Amino acid sequence: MEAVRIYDRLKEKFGAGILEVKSEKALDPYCVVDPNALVDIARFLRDDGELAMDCLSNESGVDYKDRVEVVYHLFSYRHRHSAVLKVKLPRENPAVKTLEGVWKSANWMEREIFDLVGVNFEGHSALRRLLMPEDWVGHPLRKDFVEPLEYHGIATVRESPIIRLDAKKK
Amino acid sequence: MYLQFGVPLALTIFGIIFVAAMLGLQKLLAPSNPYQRKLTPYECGEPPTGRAWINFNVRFYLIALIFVVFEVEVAFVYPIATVYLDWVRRGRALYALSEILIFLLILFVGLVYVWVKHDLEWVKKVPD
Amino acid sequence: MSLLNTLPDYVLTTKTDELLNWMRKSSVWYMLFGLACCAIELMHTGGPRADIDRFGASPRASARQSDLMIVAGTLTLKMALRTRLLYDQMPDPRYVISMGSCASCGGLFQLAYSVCDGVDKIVPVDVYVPGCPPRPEALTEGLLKLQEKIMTERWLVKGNGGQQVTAA
Amino acid sequence: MGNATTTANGAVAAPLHTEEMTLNMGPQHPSTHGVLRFVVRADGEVMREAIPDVGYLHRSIEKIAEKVGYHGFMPYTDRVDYVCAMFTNQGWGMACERLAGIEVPRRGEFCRVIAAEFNRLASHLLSVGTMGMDIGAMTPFTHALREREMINDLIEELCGARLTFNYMRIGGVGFDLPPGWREKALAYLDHLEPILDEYNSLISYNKIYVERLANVGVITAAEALDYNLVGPNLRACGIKWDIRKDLPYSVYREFEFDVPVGKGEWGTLGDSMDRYMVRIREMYQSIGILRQALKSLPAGPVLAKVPRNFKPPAGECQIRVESARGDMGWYVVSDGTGYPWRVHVRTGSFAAMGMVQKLSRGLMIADLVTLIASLDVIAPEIYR
Repeated sequence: MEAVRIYDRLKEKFGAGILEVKSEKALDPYCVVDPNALVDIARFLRDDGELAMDCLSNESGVDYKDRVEVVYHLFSYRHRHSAVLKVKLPRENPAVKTLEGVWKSANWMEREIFDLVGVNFEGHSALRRLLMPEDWVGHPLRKDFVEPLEYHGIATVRESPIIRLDAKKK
Repeated sequence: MYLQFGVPLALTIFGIIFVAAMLGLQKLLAPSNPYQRKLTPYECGEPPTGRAWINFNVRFYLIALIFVVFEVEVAFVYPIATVYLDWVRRGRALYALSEILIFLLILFVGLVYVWVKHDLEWVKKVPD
Repeated sequence: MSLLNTLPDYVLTTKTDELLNWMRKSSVWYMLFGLACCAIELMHTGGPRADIDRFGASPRASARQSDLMIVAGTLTLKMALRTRLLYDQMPDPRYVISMGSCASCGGLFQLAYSVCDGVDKIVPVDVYVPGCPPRPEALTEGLLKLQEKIMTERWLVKGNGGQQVTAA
Repeated sequence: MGNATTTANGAVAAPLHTEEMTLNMGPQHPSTHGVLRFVVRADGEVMREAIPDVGYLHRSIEKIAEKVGYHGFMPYTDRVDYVCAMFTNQGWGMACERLAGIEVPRRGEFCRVIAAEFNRLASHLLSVGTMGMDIGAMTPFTHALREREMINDLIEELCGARLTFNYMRIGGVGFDLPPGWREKALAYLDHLEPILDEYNSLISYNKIYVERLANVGVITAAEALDYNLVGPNLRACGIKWDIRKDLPYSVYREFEFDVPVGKGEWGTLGDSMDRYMVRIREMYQSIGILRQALKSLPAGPVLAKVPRNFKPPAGECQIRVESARGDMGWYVVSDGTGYPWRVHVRTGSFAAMGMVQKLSRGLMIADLVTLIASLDVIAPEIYR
């Protein structure tokens, strides 16, 4: 089943939940979903016989200038079709409900997005930093992330050896 | 008249000297530089957490006990093996063989008992 | 009452030093400390073809039994604290080979926010092996350079004793 | 603590109060295939749970992608999975080609398939070798490394590097096959096949091997899909799914090869032994593909015309490549400038690591080691 027809089915079923469907001039047509209706849409996508999206194959957090987007790539092994859902969140403290209840693979992907992009997933079983050290400040994959100059006494900048060579020449 | 004990005496003296030399040289020549961070217990790179003195599972003790029993058994078989040829030359081969077999048999019964009572497996199934 | 660095420079003492150094040089045990891509090359160096076991370097699992730490791979900040602890827990006289450009100066990950540029910020390094990843032969040459360095150390004779790392 | 009950045969089965040990299979551990850390809560040898703590090799490759241009990011893709770097190269190349709509010449596609399949052989050899070492048999590791060295020589002759190749470019491949390489590669394949049979009979039907691997870390098909397991781990659970066959990309349509699936011959379906055997059988299939590709290699250029400062049109796309560790998803967002806006890679090991905590309940500590080895988890794939 084509992605666009999947989104039409979603539009019939959820109406207001689907904010926008972008299909022309897009390599992977996607549909923007209302954050509060996300979990029901996801559950419908998984349980519906015709769609049967039984695998959340990829979930990524993207930080744009005015918003933070969480992109869900879903895939169905039975019907071999895929769909892309997007959720647009404000930049300050983005929050969305977790999909861990629907697909368990979301657990680690959401922890990584929380760690790197700073999206807070409500209802997540163990939401803590996945990749960065526990006492790290800030979310590195944000566009306005400033690197700390030192961490536990280890300088994160390495002066270029040429400076040392010039000093030795003098 | 105690001449035949000369060889073991020499061996023990040499043993003691050898061990003393090794430890002594180590004390003299090796650098020793213990400081607090070096003496912390090694935990694959992580700072150690929690106490080490906890009463851990009793299975470790039982498995160690069974191991010691059969280790000592092997230790007793060695001296017999060394003198076994003399007995054969003196024509008392059957006596020597039966001697060692009885010793092994008794311990074999112990092994069967431990096997049947599932003490060799880690998770002991209490036969209820 | 250790005799370390107390005796003057006689034939006997320098020759014992050389004997000591020769024995320690030909049995340098390295710690399995593979972090990233260089770890695979470290395995190949310990593997059947470019075998460094013929130089007496056999892999050890824990820091307690090894006297050489080959930092093979990118050192992230999170790993840097553990590396310092592992270095401290190694028995004296200990050496560090920084294998690969990531361990030596951060390599192609200097742009990264989470990578510590160079292991020499954490531990004193004896030999730097360039390459990304260095070939097994390059690492073997690094080990041979370290063995030459071990031969110049002085134990009985007065002078710079076997690296007294201060209580960090 | 607790009441002492006497069992049928009179033995007093008073529950002995023993505390739970919290062990640390830390970042520096011979069996964790790189810098993984497990906080193991164990009662004696049986584990209550092993909580993975990851992030010791997070080299922020995705942030660097935003600083270096499209062409400059290719060497970084090698470091995403350094054991089979050809697949990450191919993934990045295909993502950019799909973004900009570039057509790769046929010979370039063939060179990509040849290099990738050789790399799959090398990756599986390393995975099978280290599994042998994790179970305690030292010699399989040296056998596997000896074969891997020969593959490294072949690939080094092709692109100059042994591990991080940087062989593929956006729009094709960097170098053509050197003269005489084809015959050398075919000769190597004939040499490898009997050695693989010998290795298989030496190791795979060994009693200790089967005892240590069968019925350990069993994953059912439904769980595998729920946790989004991919590649050999998924095929071992009985699901016949291979991107090269089911969502064919590049020139894989033109080759006949079978997709080996776990059958549960040794224990239950989806245990560690199945995962191991799927990898062994996949090696035979890779040899088959390589033979067909090397024989029917077309002539022609290997690299399409791609401008030096490559600026794909704004947009986003996701492509999936069948790497040695399963289907690797590359999600690239471009905003029309010379630097990608966002790159996200979803790899097989990441999903496999997400499952270890659930699988480890009730296992023995030694079984955790074989579980990690059978899932074939590589540290940088988890952390990127």
